[in-house]
Amino acid sequence: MTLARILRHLLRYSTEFRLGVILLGVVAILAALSFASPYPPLDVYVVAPDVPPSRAHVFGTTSRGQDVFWQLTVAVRNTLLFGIAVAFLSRILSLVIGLISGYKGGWIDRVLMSLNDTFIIIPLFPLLMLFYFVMRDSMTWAMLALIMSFLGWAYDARLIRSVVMSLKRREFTQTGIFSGMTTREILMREHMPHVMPIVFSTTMNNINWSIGLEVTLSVLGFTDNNTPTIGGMIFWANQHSAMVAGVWWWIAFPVAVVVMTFVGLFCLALSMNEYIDPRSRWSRMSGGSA
Amino acid sequence: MQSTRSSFLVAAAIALAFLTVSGPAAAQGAPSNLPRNETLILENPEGTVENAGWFNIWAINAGSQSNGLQQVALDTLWYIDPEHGIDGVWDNSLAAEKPIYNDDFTEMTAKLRRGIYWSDGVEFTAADVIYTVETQIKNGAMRWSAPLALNVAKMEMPDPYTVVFKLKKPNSRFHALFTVRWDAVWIMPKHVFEKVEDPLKFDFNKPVSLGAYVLNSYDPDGKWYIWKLRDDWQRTSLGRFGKPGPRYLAYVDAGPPDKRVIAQMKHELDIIHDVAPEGMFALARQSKTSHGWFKGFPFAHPDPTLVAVIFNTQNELFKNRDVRWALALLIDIKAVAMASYRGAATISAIGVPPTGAHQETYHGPMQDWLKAFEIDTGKRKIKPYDPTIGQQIAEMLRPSMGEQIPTDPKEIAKTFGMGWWKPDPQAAQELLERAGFTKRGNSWDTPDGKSFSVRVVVEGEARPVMARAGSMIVQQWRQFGIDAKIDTAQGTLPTRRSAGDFDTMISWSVETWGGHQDLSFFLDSWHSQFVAPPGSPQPPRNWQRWSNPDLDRIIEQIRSVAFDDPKGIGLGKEYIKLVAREMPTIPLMSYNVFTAMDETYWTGYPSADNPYANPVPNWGNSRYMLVKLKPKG
Amino acid sequence: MSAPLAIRSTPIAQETAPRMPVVSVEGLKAYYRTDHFGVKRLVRAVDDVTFEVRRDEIYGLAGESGAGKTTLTKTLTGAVRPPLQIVGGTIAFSFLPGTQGLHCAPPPEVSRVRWRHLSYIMQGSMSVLNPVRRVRSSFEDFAFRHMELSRRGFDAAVRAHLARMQLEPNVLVAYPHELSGGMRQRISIALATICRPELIIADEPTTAVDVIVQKDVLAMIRSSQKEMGSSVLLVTHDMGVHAYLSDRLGIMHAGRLVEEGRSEEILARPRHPYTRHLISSLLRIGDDTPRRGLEGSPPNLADPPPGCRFHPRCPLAMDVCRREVPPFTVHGPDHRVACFAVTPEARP
Amino acid sequence: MRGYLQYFAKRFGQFLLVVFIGINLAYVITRATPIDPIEQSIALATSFGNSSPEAIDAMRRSLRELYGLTGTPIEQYLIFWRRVATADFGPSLSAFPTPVGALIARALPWTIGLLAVSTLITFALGNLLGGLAGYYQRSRSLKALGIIAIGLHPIPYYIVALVLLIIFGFVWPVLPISGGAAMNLPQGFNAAFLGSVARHSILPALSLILVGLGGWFLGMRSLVSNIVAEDYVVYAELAGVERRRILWSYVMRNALLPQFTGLAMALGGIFNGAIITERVFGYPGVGALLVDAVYAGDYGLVLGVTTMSIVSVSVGVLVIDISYPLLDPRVELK
Repeated sequence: MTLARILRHLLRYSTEFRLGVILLGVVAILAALSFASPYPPLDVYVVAPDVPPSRAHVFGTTSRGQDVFWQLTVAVRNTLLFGIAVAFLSRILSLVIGLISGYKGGWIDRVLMSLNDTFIIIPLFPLLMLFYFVMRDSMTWAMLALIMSFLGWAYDARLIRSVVMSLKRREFTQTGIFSGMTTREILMREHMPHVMPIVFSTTMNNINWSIGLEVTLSVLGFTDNNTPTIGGMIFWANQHSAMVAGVWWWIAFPVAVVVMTFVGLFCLALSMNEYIDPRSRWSRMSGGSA
Repeated sequence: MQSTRSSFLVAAAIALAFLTVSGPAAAQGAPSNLPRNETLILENPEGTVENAGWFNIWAINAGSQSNGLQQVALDTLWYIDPEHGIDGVWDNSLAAEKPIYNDDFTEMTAKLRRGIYWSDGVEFTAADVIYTVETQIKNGAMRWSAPLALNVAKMEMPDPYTVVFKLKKPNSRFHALFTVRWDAVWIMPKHVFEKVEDPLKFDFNKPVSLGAYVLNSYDPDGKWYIWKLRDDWQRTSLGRFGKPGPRYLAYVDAGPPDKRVIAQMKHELDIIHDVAPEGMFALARQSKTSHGWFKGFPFAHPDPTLVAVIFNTQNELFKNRDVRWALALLIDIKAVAMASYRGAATISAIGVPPTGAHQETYHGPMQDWLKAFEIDTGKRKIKPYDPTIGQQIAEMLRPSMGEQIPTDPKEIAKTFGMGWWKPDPQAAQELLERAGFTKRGNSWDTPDGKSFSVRVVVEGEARPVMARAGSMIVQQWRQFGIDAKIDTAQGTLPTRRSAGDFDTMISWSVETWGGHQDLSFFLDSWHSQFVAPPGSPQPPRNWQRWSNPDLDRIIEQIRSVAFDDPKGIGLGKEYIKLVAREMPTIPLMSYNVFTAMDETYWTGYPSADNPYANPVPNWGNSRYMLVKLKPKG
Repeated sequence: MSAPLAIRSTPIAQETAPRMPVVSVEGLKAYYRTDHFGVKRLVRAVDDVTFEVRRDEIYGLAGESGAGKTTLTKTLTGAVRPPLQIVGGTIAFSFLPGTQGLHCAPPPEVSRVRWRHLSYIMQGSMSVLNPVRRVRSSFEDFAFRHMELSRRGFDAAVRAHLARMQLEPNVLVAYPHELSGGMRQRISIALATICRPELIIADEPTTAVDVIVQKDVLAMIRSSQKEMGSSVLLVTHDMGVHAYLSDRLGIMHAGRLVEEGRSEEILARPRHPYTRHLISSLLRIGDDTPRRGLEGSPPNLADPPPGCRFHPRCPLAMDVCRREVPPFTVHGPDHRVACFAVTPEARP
Repeated sequence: MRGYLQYFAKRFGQFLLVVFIGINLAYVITRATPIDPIEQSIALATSFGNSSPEAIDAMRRSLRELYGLTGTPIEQYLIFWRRVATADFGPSLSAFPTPVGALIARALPWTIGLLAVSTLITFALGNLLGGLAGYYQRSRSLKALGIIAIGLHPIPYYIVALVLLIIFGFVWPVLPISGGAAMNLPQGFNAAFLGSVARHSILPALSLILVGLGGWFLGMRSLVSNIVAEDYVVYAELAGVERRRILWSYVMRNALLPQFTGLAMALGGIFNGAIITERVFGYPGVGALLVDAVYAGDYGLVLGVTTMSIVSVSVGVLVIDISYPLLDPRVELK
């Protein structure tokens, strides 16, 4: 079953998946709209400040004289791009390590996995904060993405490994070996199709993870705020005491959108897991021992 | 399903537990067990004090300073009020009279008050003063060791109430060391410290107090300190002004701005040190009892501190005056005032803060010179000064703020400042071109053909208004075609500032006494003798690392005239004219602090109408407000 | 019978005649309705099956895997969870009067009956013991509430029972993973028999164990059955096992019963072609290597072939077989066959 | 028993590796920090007051030797490891001469208390409800809980904390939003203080719990929905073992094992949460301490806190790992 077909099925039959697609769809549309934004994203005092949501400004305006809606579109775009970048890079790491250690086993596996567990266990937030203070203004959006993907591969590598381990015992692997395929071929031709779904769901979770950290870091002012992101918006809102000043729309809408994103991504991951976990499927098929 | 039900019982139980402990609203602000109407709760902007149990202020940064220690427990010879003072700007505190210098300023005599006692009943005498100086000279790494060691040759004590300082070299400002402007050399209790073998490792807990209050209790986690009025408060220097109102003072970590506002709305925080303008507005809107230094807009107290765009004049690009001026002419101060303070800024075109006595002394008298002032763009001469900008800001705000905005021009000048340079992109372009810069398409190239990019360093969260001013200026430069970027330094600012690791920076290199016209407080450190070579750390406060022979001449002359000598004003004006021509920093506005005071329990706070003291609660000078505070009703 | 066990057969058992059935199944239909991500399927796992298990007999149910044996046992034991559904038919237990089977009996009844009157030896008994509990607690969980005994009394009873089963008492303190497969199997049999139930359903009790163990496991079932006079429904594809144990034998194919009769009768003179195939493939007890001879595999029950479900593989298939479902015809006492090809007269 | 020893040895080795890598990472990064503690101190000492330039230079010289920022990198590295070994991180630079150890010791109880309580509640509640939801799959209320869990689980700590802050600090101000206890209460085991501590810890704990709950809930739910299909559960049901017994001793008990190892994996993340939460709620724990230390460029303190957190998190993991066999008798064979 190819990933595409799986997705089609999920879309048709899984409520979570549909919900996720809808939520993310909205978010994606927002992000896309950013290209139509009438205001340069970094400029302040381009509109009247502190205007509550109205026909002119759907989500109101900030105390910095920015239109929340248009600011949000750019912020969402950057935040999503960030998450995707991190996910993509860390995917490469976790795939390579997961496949190799899962398939090779032996001491390679042991070494890789203990390294892996180390990265899972170490509390990353202190490290990230240190990184920020080392990098200062060279801690750009891209730099942060790089660092986070370097830190964020471990958990998923473990998952992928476990999948491969189970695949190894299936006979097609054996036949593959007998028919003299190389490790690479077996991994690519035989295992990839089975690994893809889990990669998909871990990607969703990983995007969540990285966006979560990005938001947190930038809200605390630990990132380069020349790139507007959702965290950055909330950061500026706090800087202007938006909460107590009653400019609730400046915090409410970014939070709402970011929550939509999180829940959306998570739903996708969840439904995919439901789908690929053979046992849960099996137990659906025949509620009990068949 | 039984089990489900039971599980919900569990959940419910936990929820219940939460609510029971939650009980009535009680944030940290309210000391549960002190008479609230006898307690004044102030914010200590230091936040949480990690080393809470350390009170030895003479060891550098070992513990807290503004947790009440320097405000109400310590004392020294003189105070200069940044405002007008209770009876005059100058106050003889532990000293009985002003400092007495000999003709060549190589000797200073201080006469001390009698009948001042430490909180443990020991009398304060010249011996304490001498011990303070000797101990710090002896131990190199104490807070004031260096300046004392550099100045003091020897001391004499003709009688227990007189100290004679023999100086190593002439210094007409030696007394400044013992004159409180925020802080000064605090006097040590000889009878306590002489018993400890290493004064650097001594925590001085619990502190013996020379001020009107003694430590009552403190939080080992460093979030609050509570001080209690001494029964023998008459035997302290503050006693001259009558009994202080509050019996208890609580200096607390009030958390981030939002929480401070919330706390004061709940009347659990009487004095907020500073909040974002919006916070102040919210308070003014929602809490009838809260007000700022100005009863209405712009609320904030202008500190005698001049916020400016500081160039790193050792950076090739900014060595050229034309470039500095060009960048100045690209700033629309009105927009900056809006962006940073929402208009609640007091602007200044010249190199002294528009606060305290300075507007009468400097800004006012120099208006005519400024109006006439010309700069040559190479193509033409222009008069950059626009005296009406303060006025314009007022008009701009009037629609939204209504009658809060004064109409009397004098009031407007006091509130929003007088004039500033009017934006003139044309002139800027001419100046840049004369400096060898070239405009390609929409962006500028430096003389050596690189794209003209300027990083503007701001501290960030710690000083939000400056961060905002910075981002507005960046925007204005960007729109002119300069590749300008904001650079938030957060905690690294002090290091980068002294290392000269910046192109431009929003900070301050001008601080004055405020109440007194003498400028030596900051100006002396601008002398070229102190400018560090690129790369090596620059001592405060000449962060712009700017040196100029004319400036050196002015500084040397100031050193040779007495503190109160009116000649000082003339020299001050010369300095102002010089920096106006040279523009080593672009002065923007005074550092206005949104100190919010709540009158639910206390009245009689200092204010623009009754400017007898500085309400900003981390200043040593803020102690004077205590004697004027009266319990409400 | 000098066993310390307090349990004697219940009043119901008392007044019923010796030959009266312990359970009689009437036209039972049990289907799977699955819908996984849109793939809708209706599997006719058990389709119109009728038979009875009499008192004090071992009734064998034979047929290759996928014939619906397991589903049948599930319905009998009341393990009917979606997607499995009882579409029609009745199951009458002697000890559970007035109900149509466990799946529709009131819960208190069900828990009264289970293990006390009806116990179960599950397929793959390797994994039927909770891996993180000691064997003793399994015995307590399963049997304690049924035998009105003090903890100590119960303990003694369990030990006595184990002894009768030639099991060391120290298995009680072991964890399942510490025991060999055969050991676990025998323990599960001990577990199934400790309450001396009227009916024991044994589903492939010997598939997962090696030949040696098989032998004494079978012996064990036989002896405890004889000793307790209870009935056993023995479900396995292994004709050898049936030859060794079963009194009567029912052959299932593709969800239907195709032949039924005394074991020796059927083993000696199988009528239904499918039965013949099974027998011919019988080599010796314990051997369950893939059968040769008959090609093709059991039909897909999602859409079974019309008429006789065996006809695609049947050497004797005729037109009628493709159209109609063959009815049972009687071939001497207790012997019935559902096939058009074999008539009572026809003697091969 | 030998099996157990091997198992233990493996776990312990992993523990050492984690600590080693983690601490080195921290050390390297910290060393690269641009902040110069000397300048930081001087800036603090002179930011407001009067001070003459020559004086500053003198101050700079004396501070440098006072702080002992001397020696080659290698020397410093070795010194550092000796300090880790002896758990003595020398004096804090931002609170000189107070030892870093003292500062951490002051903050640690708060964080540990907060974490222990919230983690316990989260783990217990999440697994309880999740297990029930997996067992009684038809229960409406539990389905609803599942949806809530899905909604809350992916949201980062900061957002949840912020929302709680807004709700309980501002919209409906019934709970203290900052500090660890009310003012002017002597610390100690007296009802007033403990009560106040409890009250102040509600919001921080709640934010940790709300975020954490979902993960355990969902994990446990799917685990249980698999385990109910296991032979030994089905068999027990067919044997008519009481549902309660099946639920607790068969389903929950067995599903809990993987969750327990999951807890070990999660500790690091939970600690991150604590840092953020402490910062949002001004809670006097190590998280807040760390942030302050980083701002102040206090090498000693930053290293101390980071090392301490890495070590204690790994210890937590180790404890879970080595106590695991007590729960799962099979582990010795692994």
